[in-house]
Formats: sequence, C-alpha cells, structure tokens
Amino acid sequence: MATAPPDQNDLTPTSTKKSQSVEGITVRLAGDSGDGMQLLGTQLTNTSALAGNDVATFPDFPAEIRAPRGTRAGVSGFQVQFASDKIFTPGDTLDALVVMNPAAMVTNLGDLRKGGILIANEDGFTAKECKIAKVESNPLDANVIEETYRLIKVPMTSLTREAVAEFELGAKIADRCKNFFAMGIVYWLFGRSLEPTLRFINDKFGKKPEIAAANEAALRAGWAFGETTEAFGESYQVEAAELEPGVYRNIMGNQAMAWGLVAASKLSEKQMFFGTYPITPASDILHEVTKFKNFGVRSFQAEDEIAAMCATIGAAFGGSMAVTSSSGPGIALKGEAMGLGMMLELPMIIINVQRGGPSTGLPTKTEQSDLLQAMFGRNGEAPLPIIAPRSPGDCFDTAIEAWKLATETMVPVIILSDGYIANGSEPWRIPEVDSLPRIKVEHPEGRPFDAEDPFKPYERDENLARPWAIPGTEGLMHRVGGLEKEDVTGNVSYDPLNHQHMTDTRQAKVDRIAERIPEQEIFGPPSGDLLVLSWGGTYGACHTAVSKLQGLGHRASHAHLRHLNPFPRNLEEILNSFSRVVIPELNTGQLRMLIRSKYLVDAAGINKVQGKPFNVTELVDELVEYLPRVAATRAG
Amino acid sequence: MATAPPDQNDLTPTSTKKSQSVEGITVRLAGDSGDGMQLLGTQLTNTSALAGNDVATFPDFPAEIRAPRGTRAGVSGFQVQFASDKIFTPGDTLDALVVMNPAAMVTNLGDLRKGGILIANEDGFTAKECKIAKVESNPLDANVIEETYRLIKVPMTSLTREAVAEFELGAKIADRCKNFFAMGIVYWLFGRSLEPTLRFINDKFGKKPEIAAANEAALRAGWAFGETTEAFGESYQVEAAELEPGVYRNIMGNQAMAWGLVAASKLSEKQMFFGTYPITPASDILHEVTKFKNFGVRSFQAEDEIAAMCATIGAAFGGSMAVTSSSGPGIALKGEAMGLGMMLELPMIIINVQRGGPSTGLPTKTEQSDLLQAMFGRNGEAPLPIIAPRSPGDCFDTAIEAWKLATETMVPVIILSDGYIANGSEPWRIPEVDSLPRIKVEHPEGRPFDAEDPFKPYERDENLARPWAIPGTEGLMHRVGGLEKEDVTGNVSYDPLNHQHMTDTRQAKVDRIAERIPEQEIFGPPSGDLLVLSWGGTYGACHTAVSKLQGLGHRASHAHLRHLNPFPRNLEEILNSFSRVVIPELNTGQLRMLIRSKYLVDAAGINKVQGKPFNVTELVDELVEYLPRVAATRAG
Amino acid sequence: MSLPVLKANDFASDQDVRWCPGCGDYSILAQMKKILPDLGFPREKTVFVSGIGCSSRFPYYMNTYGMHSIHGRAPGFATGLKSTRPELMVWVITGDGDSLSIGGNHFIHVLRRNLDVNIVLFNNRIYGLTKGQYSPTSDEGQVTKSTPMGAIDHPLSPLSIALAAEATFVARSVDTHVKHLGATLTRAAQHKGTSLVEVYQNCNVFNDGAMAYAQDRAQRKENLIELEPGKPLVFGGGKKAIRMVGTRLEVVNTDEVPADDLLIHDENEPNPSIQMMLARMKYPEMPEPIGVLRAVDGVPTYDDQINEQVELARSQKGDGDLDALFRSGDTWVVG
Amino acid sequence: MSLPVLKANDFASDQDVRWCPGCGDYSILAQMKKILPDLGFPREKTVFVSGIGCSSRFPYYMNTYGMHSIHGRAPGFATGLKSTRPELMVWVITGDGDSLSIGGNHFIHVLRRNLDVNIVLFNNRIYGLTKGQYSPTSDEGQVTKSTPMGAIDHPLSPLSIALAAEATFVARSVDTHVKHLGATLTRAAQHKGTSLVEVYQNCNVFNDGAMAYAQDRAQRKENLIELEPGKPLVFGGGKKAIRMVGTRLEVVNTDEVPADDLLIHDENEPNPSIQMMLARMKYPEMPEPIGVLRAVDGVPTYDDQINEQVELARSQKGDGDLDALFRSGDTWVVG
Ligand SMILES: Cc1ncc(C[n+]2csc(CCOP(=O)(O)OP(=O)(O)O)c2C)c(N)n1
Ligand SMILES: Cc1ncc(C[n+]2csc(CCOP(=O)(O)OP(=O)(O)O)c2C)c(N)n1
Ligand code: SF4
Ligand code: SF4
Ligand SMILES: [Mg+2]
Ligand SMILES: [Mg+2]
Repeated sequence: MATAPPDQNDLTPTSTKKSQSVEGITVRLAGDSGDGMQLLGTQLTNTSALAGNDVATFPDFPAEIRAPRGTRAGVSGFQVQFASDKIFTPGDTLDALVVMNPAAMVTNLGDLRKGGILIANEDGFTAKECKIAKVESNPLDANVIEETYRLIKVPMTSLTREAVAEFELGAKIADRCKNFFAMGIVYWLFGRSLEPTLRFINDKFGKKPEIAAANEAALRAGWAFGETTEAFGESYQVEAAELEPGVYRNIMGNQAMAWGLVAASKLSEKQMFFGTYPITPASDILHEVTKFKNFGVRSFQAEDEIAAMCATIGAAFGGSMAVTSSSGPGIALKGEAMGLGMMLELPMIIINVQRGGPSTGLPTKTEQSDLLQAMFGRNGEAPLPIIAPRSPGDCFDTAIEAWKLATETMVPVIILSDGYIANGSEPWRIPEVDSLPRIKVEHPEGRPFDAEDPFKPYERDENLARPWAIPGTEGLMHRVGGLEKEDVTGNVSYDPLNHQHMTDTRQAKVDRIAERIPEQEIFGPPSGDLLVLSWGGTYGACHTAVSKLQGLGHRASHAHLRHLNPFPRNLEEILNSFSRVVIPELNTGQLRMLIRSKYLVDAAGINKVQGKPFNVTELVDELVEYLPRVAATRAG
Repeated sequence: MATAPPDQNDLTPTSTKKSQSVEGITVRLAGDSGDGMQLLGTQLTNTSALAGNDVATFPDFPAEIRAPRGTRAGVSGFQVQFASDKIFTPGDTLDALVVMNPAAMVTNLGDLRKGGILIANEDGFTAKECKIAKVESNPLDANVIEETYRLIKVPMTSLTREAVAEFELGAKIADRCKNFFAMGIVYWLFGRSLEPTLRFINDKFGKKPEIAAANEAALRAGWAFGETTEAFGESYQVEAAELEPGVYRNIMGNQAMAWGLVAASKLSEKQMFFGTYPITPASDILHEVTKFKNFGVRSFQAEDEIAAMCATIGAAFGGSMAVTSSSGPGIALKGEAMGLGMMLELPMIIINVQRGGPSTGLPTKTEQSDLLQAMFGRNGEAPLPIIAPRSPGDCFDTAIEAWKLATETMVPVIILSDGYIANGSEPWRIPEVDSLPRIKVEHPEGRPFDAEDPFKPYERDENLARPWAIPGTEGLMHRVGGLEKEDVTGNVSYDPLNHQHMTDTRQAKVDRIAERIPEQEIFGPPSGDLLVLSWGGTYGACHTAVSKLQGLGHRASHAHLRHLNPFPRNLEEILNSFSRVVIPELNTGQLRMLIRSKYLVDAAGINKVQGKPFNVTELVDELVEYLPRVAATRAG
Repeated sequence: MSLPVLKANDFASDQDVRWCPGCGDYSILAQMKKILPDLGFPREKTVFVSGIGCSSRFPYYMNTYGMHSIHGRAPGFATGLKSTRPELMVWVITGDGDSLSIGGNHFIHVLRRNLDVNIVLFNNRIYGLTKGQYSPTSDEGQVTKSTPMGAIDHPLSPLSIALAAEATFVARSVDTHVKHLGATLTRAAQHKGTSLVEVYQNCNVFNDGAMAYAQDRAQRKENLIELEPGKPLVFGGGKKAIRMVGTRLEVVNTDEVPADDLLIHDENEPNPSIQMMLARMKYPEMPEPIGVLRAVDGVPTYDDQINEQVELARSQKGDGDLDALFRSGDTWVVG
Repeated sequence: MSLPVLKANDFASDQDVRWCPGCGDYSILAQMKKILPDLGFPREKTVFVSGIGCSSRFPYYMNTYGMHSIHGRAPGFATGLKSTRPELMVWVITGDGDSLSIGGNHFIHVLRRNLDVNIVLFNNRIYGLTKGQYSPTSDEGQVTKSTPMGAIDHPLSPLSIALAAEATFVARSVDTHVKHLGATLTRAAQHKGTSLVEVYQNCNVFNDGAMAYAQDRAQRKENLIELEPGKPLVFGGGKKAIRMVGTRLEVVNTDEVPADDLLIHDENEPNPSIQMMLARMKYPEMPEPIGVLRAVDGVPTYDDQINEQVELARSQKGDGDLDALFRSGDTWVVG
C-alpha cells in the first residue's frame, strides 16, 4: 500500500529558520562501522524518496565485518544524492559531509567540495581517537579546515547522552543513539520529514519501548539542535522531482535482481530453483530470494560454487527456472560446468555481481573486469549470451529479459551486475503486474515410446533452440552430456563435420539473438564528433557526463549497451556514424577489445581500476580531450 | 649411446625385386584398437627415422579405452610420413593404407589418394565383421575399389597362424602376432630394415621367448610375403633426408615437454614439483615426468585440478620449480587459483594440452580453442604470459623458455600445447647439454629480522619482478595473499590509486616481456600480398602450405607465433607490410580476435573445428582465394 | 493406473555399449536393467546421472532420462534435479576416482543431506578412462602409470567416509556376484534417503584381479561375509564368524564359541560406530562384509524438506503475490 | 646452534588485527603466539597457510611466512609446500565453511595422505566473513540469513570425517579454555603426520553463544570431558563418567559404578571406531570430549615418502643425467 504523502503528517516539527531552495544535494555520512552510518544513509534515502526527490546512493563499507573501532579500515560511508531533477549517479563531490570520528574525516574529506558543509561529532575527536586513526593532531583544529569548509562542530555524544538521560539506559546504549542525533541534524538541514524515520524506529524497536523512545528523543534533539544553534544559518529545500507518474518505492540492485527473478518465475509459470554459494557482493540476492518460498522458490546453499552451478543445471534439466549467482572468483570455479550447461543447451541464468579483482582482490569494491571472463572463461568454443543491468532498478528488467532469452534460445544466459549497482539504490516505479511480459515456455508432450522413431533432442526451431523435454515425459527418454553430440539425435559423435556443424550452430544460435533484441538506442544525435559507448553500472556517470557535454554544445552522444553478446544488430552503423568512439570502463578495456576486434573501430578507452565508480567530472574532463576544440569554444 | 647406422646390420633380408626411389611416403595403418596399430606405427616411425628419413606422425585413437571389437568407434589409426626432404606434417592424402577390418576400411578410405596402395587383411572381412562395422556387404568386393586403388588382399590371419604354428601358442595369442605380419609387408614395401623392430621384440618379449620368436616369425613371414607374392610389383625406397648434422632420436610431444621441464630444472638448479590430475591428452607428461625422481622430481597426483594448481603454487612459494598440466576442462577448474598465482607473483608453469571442446567435447581429438581461456579465463584483470610450441620436438624448447620467462618475470607462464603435437612425433636432434641456456635463479639472502626495516616483498627489479624470498630465509618473513596488496610492502591495501597502480604494473610486467623475447621471424619476403599468421600445432601445415604458395610464385610469407602474450614487439610492423593477413586456426578465430583488436588489422581467418589438424591442400586452396589472381597466373 | 509390464530389455537404449570386453561394468548394467522392471517405476520417471569415467558412460546405455555430466559432480546435478522433481527416481553412477577424488566433497555433502537418490559407486581401484593411474582406493604401494615406485597415499574407504557423513543407507556388492548385486541395488532403490552401494568392479585392462579375492567364486566364500540383518556375521561356509571383544572385532570358528558370543548385525542402528568397524574390515587381514551395512529409516530427506518449506510458506503466507511484494514497505505516489 | 630466545610478541606481525571486538579468534591467535616460542622453531621456518574467511586472516598477524590463499584450498598449498620443503613447520588455518564446505575434499585428502602439517579449524558454526549464512556445522533448523525457515542439512562433524579418513591426530579445544587450547596446539605441533585441532570459536556477531555450553566456564564443567590418555572419561567435577555398554556409550555416576567399568581413553588405538563414538557425542544429549581423541604414531607421512622415493631413485639410478636421458633408446647420427 502506498503511504500517505509525507507532509500530511504532523509528527514533524516545522523550522522557523530561513530555507534556501536548491536543485540537489550530495551528502555523505561517514563514521565507524559501529556507528550505524548505513542505517542513517538508508533512512535519509527513503525519506528523500518519499519527499518526491530522485535519489541515488553509494554505500561504501569496509572489507572487514567489524574492523577495529576507530581505525581508518573501519570507516563506513554512505553517500546519497537527492534532487528535484532526474539524476543518475550518487554525485561526485559532496555538498555536505558528516563525520563521526577522525578516521572518517581524514578518509573522506578529499571528496567535500570547497565551501561544503562539514559536520563533525566533536566528541569523537579525542586524542585517543586521533591516535587510533593515525592522525598527528586533532584535524578539526587545523586552520585550513575552517578556511576551506563550513565546519560545524557538534558534541553529539554528550548532547545525545543528555537527550536520552531520562531513559536511564546506561552509557553504552545511550551512545548508540547518537546516529539518530546526527540524523536529526541532517534532517533539519535538508528540511526532511522526521515521520518515516519515526515510523521505522517504532517498527524496529517497538518491542523495546525505552530504546524506541530514546532513539526518537535523540532524533528530535538533533533536529532541535539544528533549529536552535547559531552555527546553522539556513536550511536547504529540494523540491520533488518530475518523475514519471506512478507508485514508487526505493530499491537496491540485488533486491531488484531477486524481485526480477521471482517475477520472471511467475511470468513464465515456472518455479524457481536458486542454487548458490555465498560470496560478497552477491549474497544478498540469495538472502532476498530465499524469502520467497511461498512463490515456489527452492533455494539451495551448496557446498561450493561448482555444486551450485551443477545443481542449477540439474534443476534446468528437470524443467525448473534455474538460477545461480556469484562473483568473480566463484564464476571462475563455475567455468567448467557452465561449459556443460552450454553443451546441454538448457535454459538457466548465471549472475555475476562483479567486484574488484583479480583473485580475491577487493571484495567489497566495484569493478567491471569480468566481461572477458564471461565471454571466454571456459574451455573450447563456448559462446553464451551476456546482458548487463545499468542501474539498481534495471536489475529487475534484466532478470526478466535474461529468462526470456534463455528459454526461447535454450541457452544459459549470463547477467553481469556489479557491486556498485548491487548495493546502490534508486526510486523504482512499481510496475503493474499485468503490464509485465508473459514468458511462454513449452515442453514437448509425451507419447508412447517408439524405438523406430525415437525422440530427437537436438532438433531445432527457428531460434535454433532445441526442445526442452523434461524427465517424467512419456516416451521422450534421452541422454544428454558433455561429449560432442550428433546433430538432431543428440547421440555422442566424433564425426569431424558434425563437430564443425555443432560448433557453428551453437555460435549461430547466440548470434541470432541479435535479430530478436531491440536495436541499440542512442542518447543524443545519431551522428557526431563523439560517441561514448558504455555498459553496465557506469550508465549513470556516462549519461550525466554526455548530458553535460551536450549542454556545453558538443556533438556528443551516448550509447549504453545492455546486450554484450551478441551486440545489437545496428551497433556497427552507430559506431561508424561518429568521428570518435570512446569507451569508459571500470577495467583495462574489456568491451573495447571486443568492439575493436569485431568492428575494427579505433575506439579509445577511459579506464579506471580503483574499486570505485566513475565521477562525472573526471569523465567530462577526459572526454573533452577527444572532442574538437572548436566545439569547446562554441560552448564557451 | 647412438646406435650403429641401421644398414650395417645383416639381420634384415635384402629384396631382390625392383625398387623405385620416391621423395616421401604417407602411410596409415588402421585396425581395431586391439590390433596393435599404434605399436606398428611407432615401429615404422622409428625404423624410418633410423633410416635417416625425416618423419612426422599422427596417431588417432578412439575415445573409448577399448571400444567393442570391430566397430567403427573402435578403429585405431596411425599415420606416418617419411621423406628424404624436410617435412613438417604427417601428410595429407595417403599413398598407402593398411586396413585390418571393414570398420577400418570404411572410416579411412576417404583419405587414400586415387591409385594409392590399399592393403587389406582379407581374413578380417568376414560377414560378421562387416555387420559389426555396419557395412552392407564386403567392401573389398566392390568393383569401384579395385578400379580406384591398387588393392592387395592378404589373408593375414591365416598366414600368420601358419607362420607361428610351430610355437603352438593357441589361436588367440597366435592371432595377436598378425600386426607383426602386417608390419613385415609394410617394411618390405618401403624397403625398411627389420633390425630395429627385431631388437624391440627382443627387449619387449625377451622374458617370453616363444612370444618373441612367434612375433619375429610373423614379421619375417610378412616380409617374405611381400617379396614373393605377385601382387606386389616393386618396392619403394626413400633416401635419407638432409637434416642438420647431429645425433637424432624420435620424440613425441608430451615426452619432449617432460624432458624440457626436467632440463629446465637442471639448468636452473631447481628441483621440480609437478602437481597434476590426469586428463587426456595431458596425462602422458605426468607419466613421463614421474620417472625422473632421480632428477629430484616430486610428482603429485592431486585429488583434482584445483588441488594440483594450489599445490603447484605452494611449491613455488617454497622455492621449487613448480609445474602443473592439464587440458581444457581441468584448466577451467584451475582458473581461480591461477588468478592467485598471478597475484602472488610467483614463477610457475601451467601447461594446457588442448583437446576438442567445449565441455568434455572430443577428449582424444585436437583443437586450439583454449587460447582465449588462457588469456581471460580468470576473474578480474589477470594477465599471464602465454607461449605455444609448434611441433613435438619444440615442446622441449618451449618448456625451457617458459621457466626462464617465469623466473625472470616472477609470473606463472602458460604453455598451450595440443593433442596433435602431444601425441605426434618427429626426429629430434639431441642437444649438447652444455649448449643449453643456464637459467639463473636467485633468492634474496637472509638477514636478522629488523622491525624498523622490514623486508619488502613487492619491490621490483627492471623486469618489474619482485624478489623470490622463500620460507626458511632468516628475517624475510612476509605474508602473501589474494587481496590487493600495497606496492612495495605487500600489505593488504584497499587504496584506490594503489589498486590502479598494481593493476597497471601487473599488466606492464607481462607487456615488458616483449622487450626481452626475440623479434618475430618471418618465412618468406618481409612484405608482400599475403601473410599467413599462425600459432601452435598448425605450424607444419601452415609452413608447408606457404612453401607451396611460394613455389607457385605467390608473394606470400608465413609468421608463426610462439609468443601469444605478449606478442613480439615487431609484429605490428610485419602485419602492416602485407596486403592481406590470414590466420588459420583450429578454432573459430581466437588469435584473430586478439590481432584484430590490438592492431586493427582486417585479418581473415581459416577456421576448422573438426578435431583434426589442417591438411596442407585445404590450406593452399583457401589461401589462394586471398591472393591476387595475377600471382596465380604468374605461377601458372 | 495400470503400468505396462516392462522387461530388462526395455531399459536398454539403442546405443552400442563401449566398455572393454570383460569389464565388470557389463554385469552391473545387466543387473540394473534386470531389477528396474520389478521396481515398477516407469522409464520416463527414472533418471541416471553420472560423472566422467568408464563407469560414467552408464546412462547412455539406459533407455531412461540421463545425464553424463562432468567429472566428480554428479551429486550436484542430482541435487538440483531431485529437489525440484522429487517424484523422479534418480540414480547417480560414479567411479572411485569420480566420487572420491575430484568429487569427494559433493559425495559427502549429498550423503549428509540425505537426498533421496541412489548412488552406485563402481570401485575398480583405478582410473580406467584415463588409462590406468592410481585412484584414492588403490592399494598403498600400488605401481601404476603415475606411481612407478608405488603409491604413497593411504587409501580411502568409501564406506567409512559415507558412515562418517551419517549416510542413511550404506552397502557393498560385487560385480560377479550377480544375484547379490541385483538384490542390493533393489534395496538401495527402495530406501528413502541417499543410498550408497559400492560395487567391487573389475577393470580387466588396468587393474585386473585387484579384487579377485572377492570376485572369484571360489575365493569369495572365504573372504566375504554376506551381511544379513539380525544374523551373526558368518562366512567360510558357516564355519567362521565375527566376535566383538572389548572394542575390537576378531574372527572365530563357529564351532568353538557359543552363538551368543557372535556379533549380530544391526543395519538399523543409528550410531554408525559398529558399522564403521565393519567397513574397516579389510582383506587379507579380515574378511570383508558385503550387503547392507546400514539402513536407517526416518531421517528427513533433503528433497522432502526443501519442498515442505515451500508448502509451509505457502500455507503461512499464501501463494506469492507479486503486486503485494512490490508494494511492501514504504512507497509513494508521483503525479 | 643456539637459537635466540623468542617471546610471544616476536611472533606478532606489524599488521593491525581486524576481527570484531569480542571475537573468539583473538584468543586462538594469542595462544598460538604463546606456544610457538616454546616449540623452539625459528620464525622463518614457520609458515601459516589459510583459506578465506575471518579465521583465515590469521597469517597476516603472525611474524612468520604466510599465505592467505583462496577459499577452501589451503591444504593444497600446504601439500606443495611441505612436500618440497619438509623441514618447515606448516600450519593450516581454516574455518568450518572453508574446510568442510568448499574445502571438504582437500580436507579429507590431506588427512588421508598424512602430510605432516597442523590444521587448526576455527569452528564457529557459521560463515563469518560473508555475514552470517549457515555452515556445514550449523545446527539443523538454525535460522540464518540464508535459512529463514531453518537449515535442513544435517550437520557434519569435522572429527568424524577426519577419523573416517584415518587421520593420525584428531583433537578438539575451545577458544575460551586458553590453557587447554595452548596445550592442545602444542601437542598438534609435536605430532608427526597431519594434526587436526577443531577449536570451538565464538562468532559474537553472527552466531553468538552457539557453543556457550562449552565456552562458558561454569557450563563447561558439566558439558565437556577433558580427555586424558589412559584415564577414564570423567566430567562434572569428577562425579560423572562414560561407560560402554555393548556397542553404546552411556553416562554414569562415578560413585555408582566400579572404576573398572568405565571406558578408558586410548588415543593411540589405531582402529578409530571407538574414537568415532567419542566424536559423535553431542551436547545436549551427551557431554562432548575435548583434548586429543586420537594420536597414532608411526604412520608414514606423505612428505617423508615423496622425498624418500626421490632418494631411493637417486641411490638406485644415480643422480639424473640429462645427456644419458636424451640418448636413451634408439638414436642415429646424421652428417
Ligand atoms: C575436470 C576433469 N578432470 C579430469 C578428467 C579426466 N578423467 C576422466 S575420468 C577420470 C578418472 C576415472 O576414474 P574413475 O572415476 O575411477 O572411473 P573409471 O574410469 O575407473 O570407471 C579422469 C581423471 C576429466 N574428464 N575432467
Ligand atoms: C571462491 C569463493 N567463494 C566464496 C567466497 C566467499 N566466502 C568467503 S569466506 C566464506 C565462508 C566463511 O566461513 P568460514 O570458513 O566458516 O570462516 P569464518 O569467516 O566463519 O571464520 C565465504 C563463503 C570466496 N571468498 N571465494
Ligand atoms: S578400462 Fe577398465 S573400467 Fe574401463 S571399460 Fe576397460 S576394463 Fe572397464
Ligand atoms: S564476524 Fe564473527 S568470526 Fe568474523 S571477526 Fe566478527 S566475530 Fe569473529
Ligand atoms: Mg575407477
Ligand atoms: Mg565459520
């Protein structure tokens, strides 16, 4: 049920101070892992979304479960941009930064824009904390800070203690409320309603009324602090964005993926089998999907990725909607079995939520460096279709499309998500269930067994798909396996020309998908000086960067690929319509290598391998280098 | 010790029939797996090599251990070409074909040239055998056979029984001698000395004198049959080839690989650890290497390929020359651990003897379809050097070079062999051990531990190699692992710019190998109409095809790549010096994709995925299509 | 519903069998085809899943559904299949290398999950398909292609490992002892939960006679004990038996000790410790038991439970409703 | 050679320890640093190899050689290392997921090979690093992130599996029982052959208190039996003990049964069946044994044997001679 518009609620106090209207705000909340920054961020996101803003988030948490308190390694951050316009990224530089301790300050300050607001929990900056964070002296005392930023020091810990004193909770628990105090300040600063968070507090701590009351008190105290302290002159208002009409909710990428899968299962009237082994940053898909047992989901936490992949194939053989998920190292383990899945020509989905590589790499960071692994990470000629979502919400559609392609082609389909969209969130317009595409899946019908006219498991339809005959079907008994099989009959065959034929056919059936998927869309003029070609999670940054270039008067366009194998059928034409093609990627140039090889286009790359998404500004700066100077002047 | 030249021996009878001198002969011996064709082929190869011919072989055995007797699936073949010129392939079409049963005849006849000699074991063509082979009537009776080929029917079974009757062995054992009878005929036909085979019989069956005597009797009877029967008019002589002077022996690819490894071990004064899991067609490397325990070889048959790879890394960490081997499916399993090997920057060798893929594919057949897996079959940016031998004997040098590159770069090196060269054989000039390159390997020396100045495991030399400090060394204690590591110190690091730097460095250290390896050689003029670019086991066929084109007057050259990552530094220049580049591969175009992407050269491909090597004729036929007609005329 | 009466041959596929002449695999195939009709299960509801190895060619020869998968992973495929299609009868065919070397982990896990499938482990104590390297069940010191100076690994006992994983059905039979083999396979099929049958199988090409003591009709009387529930463990034509003294087993002559002193076989005992003692009896020191070492009923199966949770969730929350899911939690309206 | 006298702190690396405050891993680290100096082995000859998991961060904190490898595969790395460098003291650090889930097969194989390494298995019955999914040692029915309706797998016992693989040294200790832990690690280090020490380790974030019955000082007296060789299995402050009746174990009051009736612990017994009974004792039905369940000497180790074969080959054939190898068999001369 859609909640009532937030402003109808009177639980939230109204500020009497001046308020300035701005188009958008980028704020980052940074503190120790134990400080509850992820919770604070999620609340701010939800509240802003409920206020009608467009929002985009970027949580960034430490690799350790709970790195030692106060250390730099233990810093947990959550960035959110909310705006009255459509936005596509969580923002580059920060308008405001909240820091709970010295470690959070020194590791995050670099991203705060000059003149930006820096709110610091003064109480967290003791000499001891400074030492743990390995900073020489209290960074708040440095002159340069006050000169560069609008520094607001707040003794949050002591103020929170005061605010919750009446509940007599003990220092430790009382101190846990300080993130709500910080939240109160932030809410005041950006004119946010307290109501959704109050509701959240109630839901979450309802069973422990003092805790709930204390958190509420802290939140209100923070808000009151903003309202009363001299330090804050005015607050900021961000109006509601003009989004497509509809009912909205906030959604995270992994969540959207799980929902898309369960939707695909319903739309195809196939029960889902989800076989996986936990790995960061993919595990949350499992955690979400396993809640949907009442949708007929059978989730299987296997002993390893290989067993997960094999069980997925086994379930596909049995006629289920079979899905597996992992991240790079786990996908590497699945390679051999993926080859079998391809050879068996059964439909299934293989999700890779990419993370920083190689090897164990940077498990909690994002990267796009598994594209070539997805293409070639198996022995022999083993082509598989690959598609990639471009944003958290888009994971939903991607999952549905993957299942459609898999079933109509009879092939495992790879989805390449990444840590950035998996953990990021955005407002998502809830689709009408009836408007979602049905996925028609058919199994050949049984008939009495006829030795003279045996079933032909490798006969093909116009998509070159073979029939999906499942155990239990009378008369269609057949054997599948990883040895090369004879065309039509599926029997083992060592015949040289048959092998050539089957190899060609497996390639052709993937290639032919290009005839069925939409043509590549293009943002901007259909020809010009510069085409920015991108894929996957970099959509937002590339789109925004190209918009900026267009705004500057450049003849630049953006094509964002969802289909990486095969490419859309009109891609060559598009590539040839621009003087220059540049491919920004969070890897050393993997899509670029495919594009150059296939189309012999001298595409350049902007490549960042830092475990972080692109900044819009860095993209713009690099992209203009590829544009004729004249355009820059034209804009100037 | 080199044996005496064969002709000094008087054990061999001398023919009194006419003999014709020819440049080379291609013959294939085909029969049931139980018929001993591989043995026959090996003997003929050795004998021809001892006679001073250049030889090249192509054994082709069934996928099953012993497929049911008499079936097509059970046919085992061995092809050998011996010549008085240097040759590079086992030949395209057959001058002579020996068939022991109907299955062997129908599955092999297609390769016999018109007018070629067809020797058939008449006794093997009973109605029952025809039925098992699924042929309607006795194929020997078809008129077309006598019209097309020089058919010689020999009742081998009965003649053998007669010949060995005196030893009273029982029919079963007596019949086993018939391959030696066939051998006798073949030896007579091609004027081969019986002596090496008589010696072999003696060595092998010495402990069972009747068996030895019976086999000898069968061999001699076969020879006598050739000498006496009317059916054979004349025999053929192939003179000794002009090979580089030296002591020669015959060598198979897997054997040469094993010997190269053990040589590298000696040359680097490093004991070898060989960790593997059996798989066709790589297992013979294990079988050979494990014989060399007195060279200090420790071979480990692991529980699977993953454990084999991990043990190899463990041994490398300990300071051994560490090697692992497998084929496509096993390499797929090793992918994750290979990524760790790359991250740890330890030297080791990973051998992939490629076979027909994908999945289980065609295990006993050859293919080159794991090149892109070698390049990209790991998560993240994980570049590894790749080199490929071009012939059986070349495996020896490749193994040595791999170890040299691995140690001087501190990186795992991949060797891509294939089933064709692994099981093929050729004469090999025995190198003087002193002439082989020493491989200098150094470990940093110990020193008292100093907490203030800890050891720096990721400091680099001019090759960007890090020091190979091994456990047991005082004061150099350090920890390695798969998480991204800080430059120089090797500590775990999540720093964005460090990750970029390390990613770039790992790529650069592979790229820089190009500065140290030789420039690409080219066979033929340095520029022209056509460059044939090839790699790995197709060397012989491509070289021969280009020779033929050159002989026809075409401006065609051949460049055969040994180094696939990185490419030789002058490759771009070479590519740009030809109007057309064509890349023949036993895959769908894997090298082609790398070349096109890297150099933006519109290289075409000749691609065969049939589990079989290229024929020279098919290459020539396809290549001329890429040549200007004028050249063809010029030659005509 | 009346099922057509099937014969052994109806279970034969149209593919040529391609094992070496004389291979023990033939006999196992024959017994399987023989017992299946009596189980009264239609062919189309029967699935054979195998790994890679000579033994793993088995599914190709059965006129049922089948999957010849990849090396060592058959239990994985079976898990996905049986969890989603519990009404199928699923057999896993594997070799000693396939199940205990590369596949050892999946083997343990399928057993501990008690997935209701039947595993037939063809133990020839060698890698057949790759032409004769030693396997995890090869003898210490065994000379093979990969161990020219003898194997140095201590062999694994598949039955011990299965018992440690608390498998609910653990049995052994012998390729040449066809009646016993057929009966054991039948019992395995009837057991609810994972059934493991180790079959001593002769590889006459690469390990001929390695288990002749058990396969040879004359020797087997002396060297094997045919286990029977509730009966003493007698062998040697009834002349010898097993007694437990303190914490050890020993061979006694039946005419020298009172019948009450003999160890009585209890295949239903949930604590597998004594069954483990049986599994560890090894020729030539001891006779080896064949038949059912362990058959424990009533342990929930993985396939039942995974499906029961789905049913329970449905009964608790109602059949999944997409629209309700999408609208759960905070939402807002635009426009 | 006189070795410098090292202290616990000399074994600490310069890296910050990054486990959650309160994690049981700290205690294991502390005990390891404490016992190592007494073993008299130089730091540079000590190597810690681990897989992936919270526990597997261990090597980073030790001032020895170390490898933080990949998930589940530490035994593989250790095998390559120890086989070629038998003079090193090699420790394998692993978690319950690392060793029994993804790494189950390597675990069995390293044990059956009896490679002379020491395995410390941090059993917190949960996947810590990936934030709380159930593991192979989690309880049936346990609700975790991946099992919202309870786990349906039957748990594995690491000790049972190890015993089935005929491991030569099998022990258990508890993170909070620091003296016992130190002593057990010391004995593991001293054993020749693979030593396995399972340590009950509290994950206070994702599975807090799952083993409180064993970790809590007050409870542990009632729930744990500290095994001592040649002694009866007493617990509960000496008031209770274990007796074997027929083929089963039962708890008795020491003052009610004669001392002779009590089961006496024999860690040296080569037949692991009784030790298996101990391994299967599970709280709350039974007290659980800690200490050394099994310590069998004299079984050849893999590293010894692989190196002995090399020596033997050398003594038989002489040191490998490349030239002789190249010229073995048929050769001929050209030119
Ligand atoms: C990933 C992988 N590794 C290795 C192989 C090679 N291989 C095939 S079967 C086999 C072992 C066969 O032994 P076993 O399981 O005992 O079966 P058997 O042939 O003896 O019946 C091996 C090593 C393979 N096919 N795939
Ligand atoms: C190939 C691979 N699969 C999955 C993971 C994710 N992963 C890391 S540790 C872990 C399990 C940790 O559990 P455990 O071994 O019990 O260690 P603990 O963290 O509890 O100490 C998993 C699933 C990974 N790093 N690599
Ligand atoms: S190799 Fe051995 S196991 Fe394989 S088919 Fe032949 S006899 Fe049977
Ligand atoms: S998550 Fe658990 S096991 Fe991991 S460090 Fe924290 S408390 Fe320890
Ligand atoms: Mg076997
Ligand atoms: Mg754990």
